Amino acid sequence: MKLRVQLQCKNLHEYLRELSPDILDRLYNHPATCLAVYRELPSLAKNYVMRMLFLDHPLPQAAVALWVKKDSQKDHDQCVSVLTGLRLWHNQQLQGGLQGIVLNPVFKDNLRIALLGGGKAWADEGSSLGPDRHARDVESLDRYAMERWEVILHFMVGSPSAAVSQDLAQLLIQAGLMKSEAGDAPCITSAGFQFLLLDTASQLWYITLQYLNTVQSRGMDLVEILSFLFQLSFSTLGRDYSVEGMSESLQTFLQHLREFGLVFQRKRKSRRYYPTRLAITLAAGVTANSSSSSSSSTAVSAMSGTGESGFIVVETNYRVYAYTDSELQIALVALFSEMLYRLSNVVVAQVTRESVQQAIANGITAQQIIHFLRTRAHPVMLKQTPVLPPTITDQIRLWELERDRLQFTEGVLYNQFLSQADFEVLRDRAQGLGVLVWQNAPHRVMVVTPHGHSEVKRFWKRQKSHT
Amino acid sequence: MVNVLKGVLVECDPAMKQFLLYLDETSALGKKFIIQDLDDTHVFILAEVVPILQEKVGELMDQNSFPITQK
Amino acid sequence: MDEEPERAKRWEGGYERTWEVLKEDESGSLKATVEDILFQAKRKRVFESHGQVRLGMMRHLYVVIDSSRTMEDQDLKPNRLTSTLKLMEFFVEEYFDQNPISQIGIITTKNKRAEKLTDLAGNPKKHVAALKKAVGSTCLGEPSLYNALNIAMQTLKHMPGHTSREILIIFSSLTTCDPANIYELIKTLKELKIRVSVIGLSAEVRVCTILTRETGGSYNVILDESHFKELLMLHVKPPPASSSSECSLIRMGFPQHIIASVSDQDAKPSFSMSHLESVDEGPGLTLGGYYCPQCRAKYTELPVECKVCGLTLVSAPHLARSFHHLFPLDAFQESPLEEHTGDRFCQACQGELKDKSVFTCPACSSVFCTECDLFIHDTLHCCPACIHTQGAS
Amino acid sequence: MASEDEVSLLVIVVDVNPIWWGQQAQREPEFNLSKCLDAVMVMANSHLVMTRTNKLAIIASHCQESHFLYPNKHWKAGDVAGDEVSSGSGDGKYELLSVANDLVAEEIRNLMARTQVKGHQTDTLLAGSLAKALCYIHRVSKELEAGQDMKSRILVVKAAEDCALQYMNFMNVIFAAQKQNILIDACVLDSDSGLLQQACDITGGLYLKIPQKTALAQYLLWVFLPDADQRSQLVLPPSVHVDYRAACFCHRNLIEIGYVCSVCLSIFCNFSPICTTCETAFKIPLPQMMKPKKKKLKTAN
Repeated sequence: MKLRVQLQCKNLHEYLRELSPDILDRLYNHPATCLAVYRELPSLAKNYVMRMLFLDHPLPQAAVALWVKKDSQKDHDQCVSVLTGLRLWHNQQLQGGLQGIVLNPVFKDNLRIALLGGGKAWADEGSSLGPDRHARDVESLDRYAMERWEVILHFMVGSPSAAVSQDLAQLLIQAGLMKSEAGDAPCITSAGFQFLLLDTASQLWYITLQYLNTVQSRGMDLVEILSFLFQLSFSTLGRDYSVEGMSESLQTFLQHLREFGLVFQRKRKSRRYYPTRLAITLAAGVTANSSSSSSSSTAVSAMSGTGESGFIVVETNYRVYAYTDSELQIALVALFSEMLYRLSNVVVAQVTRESVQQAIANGITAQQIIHFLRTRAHPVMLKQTPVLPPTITDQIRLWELERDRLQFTEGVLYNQFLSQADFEVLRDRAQGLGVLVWQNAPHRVMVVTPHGHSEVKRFWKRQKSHT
Repeated sequence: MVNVLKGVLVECDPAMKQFLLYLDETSALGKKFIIQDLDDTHVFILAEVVPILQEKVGELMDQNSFPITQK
Repeated sequence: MDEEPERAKRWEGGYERTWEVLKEDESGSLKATVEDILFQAKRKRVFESHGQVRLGMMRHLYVVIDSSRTMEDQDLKPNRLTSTLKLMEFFVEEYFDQNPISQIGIITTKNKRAEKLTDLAGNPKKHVAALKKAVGSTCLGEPSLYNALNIAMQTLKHMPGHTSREILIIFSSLTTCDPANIYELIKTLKELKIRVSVIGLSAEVRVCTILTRETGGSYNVILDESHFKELLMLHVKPPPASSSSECSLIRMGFPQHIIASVSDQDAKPSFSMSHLESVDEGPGLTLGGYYCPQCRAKYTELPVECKVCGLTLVSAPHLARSFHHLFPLDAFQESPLEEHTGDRFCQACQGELKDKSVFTCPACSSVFCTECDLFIHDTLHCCPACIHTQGAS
Repeated sequence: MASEDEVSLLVIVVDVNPIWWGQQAQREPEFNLSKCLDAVMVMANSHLVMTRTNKLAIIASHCQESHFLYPNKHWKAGDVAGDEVSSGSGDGKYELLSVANDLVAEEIRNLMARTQVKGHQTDTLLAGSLAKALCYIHRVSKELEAGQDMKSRILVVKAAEDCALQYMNFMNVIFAAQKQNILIDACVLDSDSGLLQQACDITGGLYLKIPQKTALAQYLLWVFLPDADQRSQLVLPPSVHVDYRAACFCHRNLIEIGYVCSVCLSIFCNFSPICTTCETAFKIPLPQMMKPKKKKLKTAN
């Protein structure tokens, strides 16, 4: 049975929630992380934080509950769970015995610093080094970042010209985006295809997450790396920063970022570096969840300076016009469409049932195809609502559903019960264990999952011996 | 006494189920594969036929589709 | 009256060489001239300021919508009726936005009859609801200009002399079925100082030409949907008052809004007077409201004419909304950017001056960009720089 | 989570009337202009950090001019490092914010330095500042990228008294804002402002006269920071009772029943035969007792 591998991209909160409380608390020691975490909160929670930011005393829980109107209670509960989950909010006993709420003091102090100043500087400014003789302007940084990133993508689709370091190749394999048979050059997996269809910001965030997972095994400090990453994402484009005072492991990290195109450093030993737009939009990819359809196009439009602006026009007759000369982009379009013509600056392709089915067989979902088309839509397309013709998006989804006419679940069938009571006892037991897949009381039939089977069987044996 | 059988639970729309019953009756997959017909939308089948069954369904869909685009 | 007006028809005029406007530049591109034309279009003012002309600020307008068979034509999408009703909804909203103390009524004519869709009233909601409902109605037979005008006239002739009496006809048919001599009716309309304007959807019709000429209205035939909208919007602005119209001081009430808090023990919900007529508008019991200063009748919305004592109730902002018609902002002088010396930034939006022309306010000689010039004249109605000097003086 | 496609623009208009603030410094030395600006900057920073797409403008409303404190017209995002000698953060503050704050501080210093108070110019030119704010919002909305959409609001921090002379311009600004769907919020430090009450009521914004000036920053963060979407969820101060009575043109009295000129809509508290605004001579009125207008007309004919 072939299970489709769905590329899962966690957002920042999901990632942070899995960290241990100890690491979380240490993370909040840096204003940049506090700012990044704050920015990803639900908007209502942001207001909660702001309201409590300048209060030194805990607030009674009952008072906080009265902040929202009655019909928004659900949003309130959700905010509370997010804030508590991220350890931004502590419960504290008030003097009168009431339950009170107070902001995490470390978080509070550092967010205040980020907002109002104080504390020590985030990083050494390049200005301490004097003006750079080889200063870079914004355009050249954008160009550089895009080139670096495209090399990685080219490497994934196996362009012969693209070469990456051993480290990076290893990372791609670990991330499950590529696989390598012993000795062979690595080749792309179905997850890799899905990865290619994401927008740049999401791709970046996905890789970063994978990188973070390996941080500890590299002997680096996760907190240090994360703080630096967030600091980078809040820095100013076109400005140089100094590597002075960076630890050994941060220096290594910087070299990796250099390979991703997140920072520009003229030479390995240069004393200064420039963050690129990729680094700054990193935080934008955090919200753009791979599965959400309404996901932002701003992440892409923010990249417009890098020549990444929309270039695809989709017509209702299933034709796709891609105004690009990038081999990579053309290859991506070809993943789910049939190429018709190729001109110097444009390719014409046709979305057909076969081509979409082929893509789906490769593990790409309809949602991902639509997302790809949507985020790379030509500015002309962006002016209309909805951006993509509904006939096309609906049909792509229908083509996907076509494959899902049958749903298979492995299981073990129990039938021929002698009495309704017997059936009910066993069914309730299976339900209690959470292994019941399906049941039909009048016919006395039920299906349980294969791994639940042994437990249910044992229970049944015991049940029989009792009676 | 309770009877226990291993297999795969298939959930589908009633039309698809009729197609499965037809495949079973005509032994199009080389043998009978339905263990038990459960209800309108569920059947329980042999695990080993799943890949070939998917292929058959794909074929059926191919037969039933017509090109909506012209080149 | 029978004399043909001395007006050249379009087809009688010279041959218009529309393509000659377009000129290629050195590289053979049309881009520059096309952009120039677009720029001019942007600048085009639909409305030239009336200056010191007296305006009829309190208007009573009946809109007659032709619902005859011809409204089913599909030259406007999806058909003439739907398109017209859609535009009318927008028109009603705009009308009350610009003429807050005026009233409007809607009449439809089909199958040789005319009937009132809504009575003259000052609340846009009712009209919009009626228009929405009318979308589903069928178009039948021939319209009757006479009957429609007659119905409108019966009401309008009772309106006080200081208000304007207007009829706007949206006429799609090329024929009309009249029970009596329409020229007699036109004479009566003229005597009653009712101004009739017509927007034709098909072609010019002679009876309309005479009707509008005699009563002092305007007559236009649409070119396309956007032109239709433009013509309709011309009727949003208050027309100049005819010299013979009376002037008077009108007694008006400015009721305060009284909010009764729920915690207040004495507060009891009460019915609003405006709910007396319409039963279908849901429960009329509310806590607060506007109380007529003369008779203490309660209303939930303004403006309204008190049902008990007949006093017109308005709020001060309603009157203020009309002020910009009375004190229109002078047009700014256009001059090329090259001639402009001094700060290269728009005084209003702080943007860089990039367009070919800049605009100078004649009063305070501040410079503005094209976008701001349009925005200031269309929406803001006051010069952002002049306010600073006015307030200080 | 708020969609990233939506830009939220906040324009803060701060009343920096030098006369009022001069008096205030004597009345309550613990709350002066720089304290107020600090609070406004806290608010501004909080808005900017909310999301990446949030935009900000601050206008100082003076009694001689309206001055953009941020963004400066000569300053463009992106080339901060370029010409200015790094004003960047020497401390742990978010760089974007420290640049903005320094700019605001610099501009307000410039503005105050060139102030020459002349005796008769004592009113804050609030209507002018709002008009500029609207033009700015209009420009920003035109500059948006395709597919983006923008919500804007204006927050007025008001100190000095209303100026009756500005009434007409003020109303024009309010109606323009209403048409463009721009909220006007008002945070009033001293005496209630009838004009702002109307502005907030008509545009759907919040009006709050703060009871404690020193807590300005907290009031701003609690009440005015949430945008329109969140306001529908939060419990906020109730709308104020707005006085919509008109002031007559002759004595500036608030009246409940008055006479309105049919030509120019001037309001008078008593009947007079000639309109003082447009000099129209009126017909002699009929006794008001004959109430229905229709009858009135008939007798006139």
